[in-house]
Amino acid sequence: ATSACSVEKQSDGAGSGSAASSENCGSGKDFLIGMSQANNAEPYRQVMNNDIETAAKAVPGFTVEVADAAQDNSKQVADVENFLTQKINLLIISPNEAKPLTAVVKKAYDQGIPVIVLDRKVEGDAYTAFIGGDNVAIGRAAGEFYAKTLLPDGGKVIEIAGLPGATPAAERAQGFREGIKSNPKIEIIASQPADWLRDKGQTVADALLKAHPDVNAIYAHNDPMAEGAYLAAKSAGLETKIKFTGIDALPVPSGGIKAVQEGRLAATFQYATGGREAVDLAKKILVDCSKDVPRSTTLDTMQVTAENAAEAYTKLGGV
Amino acid sequence: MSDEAVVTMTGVAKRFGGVVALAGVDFSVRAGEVHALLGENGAGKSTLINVLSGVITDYEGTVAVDGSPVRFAGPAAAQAAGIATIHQELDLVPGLSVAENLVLGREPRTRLRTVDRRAMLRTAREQLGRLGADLDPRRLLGSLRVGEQQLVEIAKALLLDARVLIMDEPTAALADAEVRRLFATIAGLRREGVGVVYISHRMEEIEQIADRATVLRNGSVAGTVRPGETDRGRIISLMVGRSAESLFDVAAAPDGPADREPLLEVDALSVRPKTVRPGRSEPTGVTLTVGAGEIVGLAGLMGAGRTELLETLFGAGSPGRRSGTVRLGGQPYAPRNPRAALRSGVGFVPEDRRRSALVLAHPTGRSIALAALGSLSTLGVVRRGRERAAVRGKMAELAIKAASAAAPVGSLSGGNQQKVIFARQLLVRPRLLLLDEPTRGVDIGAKAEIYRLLHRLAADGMGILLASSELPELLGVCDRVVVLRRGAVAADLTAADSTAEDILAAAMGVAVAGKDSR
Amino acid sequence: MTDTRTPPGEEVAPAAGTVGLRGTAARWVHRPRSRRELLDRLFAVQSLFALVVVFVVAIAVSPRRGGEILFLDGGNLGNIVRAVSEIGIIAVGMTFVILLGGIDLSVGAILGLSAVGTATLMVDSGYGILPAVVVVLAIGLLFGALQGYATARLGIQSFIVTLAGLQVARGLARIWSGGLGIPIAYGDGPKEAPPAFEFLNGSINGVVPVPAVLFIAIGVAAIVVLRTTAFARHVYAIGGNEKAAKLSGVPVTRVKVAVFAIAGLLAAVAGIIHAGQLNQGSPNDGAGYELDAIAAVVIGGTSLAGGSGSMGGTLAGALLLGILNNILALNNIDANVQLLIKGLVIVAAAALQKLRNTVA
Amino acid sequence: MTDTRTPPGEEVAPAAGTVGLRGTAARWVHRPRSRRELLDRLFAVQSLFALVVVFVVAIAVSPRRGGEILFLDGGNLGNIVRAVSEIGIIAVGMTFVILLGGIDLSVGAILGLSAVGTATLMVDSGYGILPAVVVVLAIGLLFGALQGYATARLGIQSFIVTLAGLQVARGLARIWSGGLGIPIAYGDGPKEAPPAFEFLNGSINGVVPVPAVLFIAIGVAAIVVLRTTAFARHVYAIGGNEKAAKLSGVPVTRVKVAVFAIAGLLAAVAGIIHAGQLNQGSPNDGAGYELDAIAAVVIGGTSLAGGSGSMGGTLAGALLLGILNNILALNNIDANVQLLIKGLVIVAAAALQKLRNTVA
Ligand SMILES: Nc1ncnc2c1ncn2[C@@H]1O[C@H](COP(=O)(O)OP(=O)(O)OP(=O)(O)O)[C@@H](O)[C@H]1O
Ligand SMILES: Nc1ncnc2c1ncn2[C@@H]1O[C@H](COP(=O)(O)OP(=O)(O)OP(=O)(O)O)[C@@H](O)[C@H]1O
Ligand SMILES: [Mg+2]
Ligand SMILES: [Mg+2]
Repeated sequence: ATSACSVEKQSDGAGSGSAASSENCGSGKDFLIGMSQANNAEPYRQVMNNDIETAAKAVPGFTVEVADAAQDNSKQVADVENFLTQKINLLIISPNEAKPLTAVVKKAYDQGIPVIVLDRKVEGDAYTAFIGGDNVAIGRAAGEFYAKTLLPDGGKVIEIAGLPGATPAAERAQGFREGIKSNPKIEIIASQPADWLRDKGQTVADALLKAHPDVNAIYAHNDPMAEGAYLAAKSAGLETKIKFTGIDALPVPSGGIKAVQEGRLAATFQYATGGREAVDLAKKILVDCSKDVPRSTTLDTMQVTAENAAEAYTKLGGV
Repeated sequence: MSDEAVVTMTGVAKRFGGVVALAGVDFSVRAGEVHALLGENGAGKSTLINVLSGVITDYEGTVAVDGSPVRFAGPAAAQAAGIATIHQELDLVPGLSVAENLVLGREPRTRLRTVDRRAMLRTAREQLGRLGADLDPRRLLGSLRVGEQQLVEIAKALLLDARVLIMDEPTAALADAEVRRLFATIAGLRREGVGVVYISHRMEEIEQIADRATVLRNGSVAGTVRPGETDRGRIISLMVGRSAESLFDVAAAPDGPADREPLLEVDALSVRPKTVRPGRSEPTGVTLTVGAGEIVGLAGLMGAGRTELLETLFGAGSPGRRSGTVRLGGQPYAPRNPRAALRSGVGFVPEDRRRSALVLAHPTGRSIALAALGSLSTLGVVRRGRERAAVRGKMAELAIKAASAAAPVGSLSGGNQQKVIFARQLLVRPRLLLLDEPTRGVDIGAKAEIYRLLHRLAADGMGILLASSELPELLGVCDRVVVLRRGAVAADLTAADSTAEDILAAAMGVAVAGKDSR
Repeated sequence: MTDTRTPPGEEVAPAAGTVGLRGTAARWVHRPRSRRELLDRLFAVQSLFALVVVFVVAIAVSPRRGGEILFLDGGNLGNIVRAVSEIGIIAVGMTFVILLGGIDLSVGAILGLSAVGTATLMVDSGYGILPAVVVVLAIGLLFGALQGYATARLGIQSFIVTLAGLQVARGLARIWSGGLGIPIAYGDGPKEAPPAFEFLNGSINGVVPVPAVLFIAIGVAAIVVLRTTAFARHVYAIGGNEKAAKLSGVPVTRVKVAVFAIAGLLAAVAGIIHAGQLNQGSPNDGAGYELDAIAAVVIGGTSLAGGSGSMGGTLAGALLLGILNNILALNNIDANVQLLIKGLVIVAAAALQKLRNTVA
Repeated sequence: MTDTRTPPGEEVAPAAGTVGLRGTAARWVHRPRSRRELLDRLFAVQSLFALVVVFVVAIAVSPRRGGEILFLDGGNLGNIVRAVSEIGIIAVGMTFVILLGGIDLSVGAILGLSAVGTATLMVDSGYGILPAVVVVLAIGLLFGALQGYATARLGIQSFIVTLAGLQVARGLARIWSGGLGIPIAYGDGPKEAPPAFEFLNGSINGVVPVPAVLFIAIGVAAIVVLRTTAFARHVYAIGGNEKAAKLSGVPVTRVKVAVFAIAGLLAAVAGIIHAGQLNQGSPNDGAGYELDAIAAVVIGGTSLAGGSGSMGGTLAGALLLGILNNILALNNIDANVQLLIKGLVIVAAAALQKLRNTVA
């Protein structure tokens, strides 16, 4: 049961369910679902959109409209407000940041609109359900992989971090450090941000590899940066000496699973988009009129290595 | 007039890099006198008054007001000390109204510290009225003609109620009537005890109004004279440093064959612009011819449409419908843009050199070669050797004074800048040369050189159409003078048997008996 | 002596026949006085005209639900103004800068810095609202003034100065905040901000959002300043012809410093509002706002060359962009297609603008 | 008559004493001719000078390993040039645009569009290298030319046109790619790109990376073009005084269109290299590259006002930025502090630039 689809139910205290009105549910009706996305420019979020749209197509009566906040908290607030003006039946939101979106999500929820929060929680409990991965856990999983499998005898690790200021970057860093604790011979010798970007990952790794050619592995906060680091190592002739790992494992051609399959990355750790799960939940709320939906679903990560890459790709819906 | 000097400058020196603009000049202005500053282009006149008006702050020597030495930190400080300046280049803000320009930096305030518009407009009307300028102070400055802007500039300086008023070529863009009114104003100021510094290249003006004249030559004082009582030749020789006769051996227009081959034939040319720009007099039914080897003058009052006609002939006029026919060398000629005009062998020297013709920071040599690059390059690559030779040739031919061909055009004196534009046009070997006020702001020596050049070009068979506001120039240089009035031809006169009065009469629409007046 | 150039039937200031006009106070009436001026006036409201067009189109294409035009919904209109309020306030400052002939690329980053400052001071340092606001405004003002000084005194083009300023402000914001957004919780305890600060999130009579009110108030104040003060004349003059302004005794350096200081100050105001609206001060916020603000200014008819333009146009331009964003979103236009449409609208607005200049 | 204004010891065109100077040809030699010109020459290499300074500082502060200066490591130097090659190539096009008196904000987005195009055409549409490259270059050229046309003909400022163009190009890239990067796998099968394309990832003799070679080649070609062609003279003339250029018969519209087309073309070249270097065409790549390119141009001494500057300066400016980025990363400087340092270096370079203009 390592699948990301496995749902871990955590009926936490506020489980009285949603304030969503039930008159508006039932089969055979049309539903407008607003999907407020933080930033389409991140591949992970684009895949999330795609997952939601694909899954929604399979549900008769569902129409999903996606709004892109382009990484701007204010714009995302406006996007949600516009959805409210349009009188959507359900809101799925993947917040850019927690606090700034809390108020507007509450506003929607208080208007009786079921709200499914994806990937990043908002504060308080004014939402119907949360579905997301646990970045600390993912970082920890990666760290444990380093400690036990990748560098059992210890070694030097370079970290290529996400955008400074982004929560996932902080959490993936933190989890990783927890994970490698079990193996004190693993040492993080340098950490530089590359803003989630492949090209920046390459440039940053260029310099870091110069300063530390004896490094054993590079831990990148996402797959594109890991790939960038790989390219840098390749041009330095170090690509076989160094192991690379990423995070995200998107089941798309440009994603990390393919990179593992093709031998560039040693491993990647799935950060599930939760898109399909969200639509399932929406179906339960809107079509099945279910009042009892899980309040919080933490999506497992899946470790993708050469052994299971091909299988993981199809399993996660890759084409 | 008292003998007490209001402003005294002693040993003022200033250099720009390697160029010595002023080499220890003594100069003073007394209350109630008009003190003229004379000199060739580049003699240092503007530099001297820039020191006096606080524009240049890093100079050597001393400036004293009422006997006590001062050192102005900037233009505002000089103004506060009672020194107002009308600068050579028009320095006004096109986006503000006339009134706003007049009070800029000294806006009248209401009790709420906001601008008092009533007071502003009242002042503006008063000031413009003093100059007899018939302008609505609310008009945007940018919509005014150059001459009108010059009047605003003058009014603005008068507004300062200064004790010393500096005028650097205030009449360069003015026609006769305005000049006369300006002189009346100057006379009034002088009675009120204002000291006036007056710079002009027009000797008649100096003789008319100046009490004293200081002649600068190469940054030093060559002498101070009383213009009314001194022979003009002596003043000129002070300016140029040699006898004046050699300058003015410009033979009157060489008489060519009476029936020259017509080069440019304009027949009933009219332009109906797509968008009407106020203040422009587009050509309306203009008919004229310029023969090969002929110099034809274009006369008219301010805004008569000379510039517009030349621009139209060069393909640079207002876009719009044109009617009538123009033939060049017998072929139909209707250039869509300046490029086409140049290709057909027509050159144009525009009237506003800084705005329309030059990039002041670019090297002189490149500026000269710009229009002729096509013939100086092979497959788009400029042939340096050829370019250098061509530039060198033209610089020598026109006696352009520059430190080198690499010196920025902006470092040349006004007259030499004008010659650079000439050189550029001549390099394309035009058949027809259109000139718009080519001697504006050019000193007397350089003017003579330009006239000689024009005659030489004409003798080589070039046709020249010359617009000018200086009647002596038109009568002295041209074979014929075409007078424009509101865009139409008012008269077509033979220069040899016409007088300034004839031209003026035609320009103002007064019929003159016995002349070919329309 | 009559002025034959003036079309008949119009009041003309009595022309001066002789010297001494004193006393013949010409009345300065506020009516159009010639066909040209009429055209001018008409085009002066050109951005307003464009705004109305976009508004009408928005109504026409607005989705309806049960006969109700969603776009016209009171809440929606409030949302629009609230959503543009920050960009709008920045654009007011940007208008001054652009009129001056400059540009300010740093305002978005200053907004981020100010939002962080507001949150940190109130939450971490326990400042009251007033001290926090004052300190943040002072920082914005100072940052802007420094940039103005660099432009005016070192003579470096403002594009470069503020491009560098952008990076510096962003770097400072990240360092100050430790890289993460500082959430603002309200209450009286430690690490809590005064609850009164939440008023930025409220609305007056439950209809008009407070940020919208602030935006409009600042906009109107700016219109008045631009119309009535000598300072504004000096800004136009420097933008139109800096040398002339200098020769006229306009204190060029001082005006430039003041203008960039105003831009910084208003960016700080926007940053405070931003923090209030989002209950958080995030160091990465405001990225790219400068370009939106510039677009609003240009759509509003102010020339990037400096010296000509109006504040009313800027307000109209900001609202136009807000309506555009809103109606595209209401109709669920694909985000990528939205990019295309917005690009084309900006060019169209600028072209319209150009048309005006050619005619006038 | 001698001209006393000319410093002694210099050749001068003989002044006209009498009529008829024809024949007295003054020699126009190409040596430094006065202290002033000497200063000019010295400062002309000012950006080179700054580059050397930064280079030396980098050596001084470089981390060492066993006595070896890491910064000077052959591979590291190669990496630096490779890393700046895309920005550098864009900056070459930007130099033309800025010399013309314009600005191009769209180049980063065109890079993204081109990278997507390259990948899509080769991987999805099965194009060979040459057809794919030609199509992508044509797209970049056309996009730039269109922007040039809008600026030249509609007379809209290039800032606005290209700001809109940025959005349009980005939107197109996202639509074309479906929002996700298109990975480039090499091989002969379907959905695979010709393996030869991987040469962009290689290096010559295992030392000099191919993108670096391309950058240097393009840079040198641009230097030659700018020094020798009539086209370049026209660019300078338009940037210096457009009206004067027009009256001198310079085909202004054509030159403008050509310049923006060149900028678009070079952005497309950079996009192809980008795709090759990263084995992927991602629609979001290249964001903000335009600002880096502008910074390189300005540090290189080209004035944003147009009409003055040099291509050599731009190359030096790009390398300077690359070295700066590299040495900051080699020393593991905090990313936020990096932002501050870069901002200050840009201002310092511009101030140095200004100093030059004041002295000269
Ligand atoms: N900013 C400057 N930089 C370099 N050289 C200058 C500058 N200003 C003036 N010069 C030089 O100083 C000398 C004096 O110039 P100035 O403008 O005072 O002449 P002028 O007598 O006013 O001439 P004109 O009659 O043409 O107006 C000239 O040789 C000119 O080239
Ligand atoms: N209101 C205006 N709008 C646009 N261009 C103008 C305006 N007024 C004048 N111009 C242009 O400015 C230039 C100089 O005009 P100026 O006032 O010197 O007229 P002028 O040369 O005395 O008269 P003429 O038309 O006879 O040449 C000309 O090119 C003229 O067309
Ligand atoms: Mg002068
Ligand atoms: Mg004229």
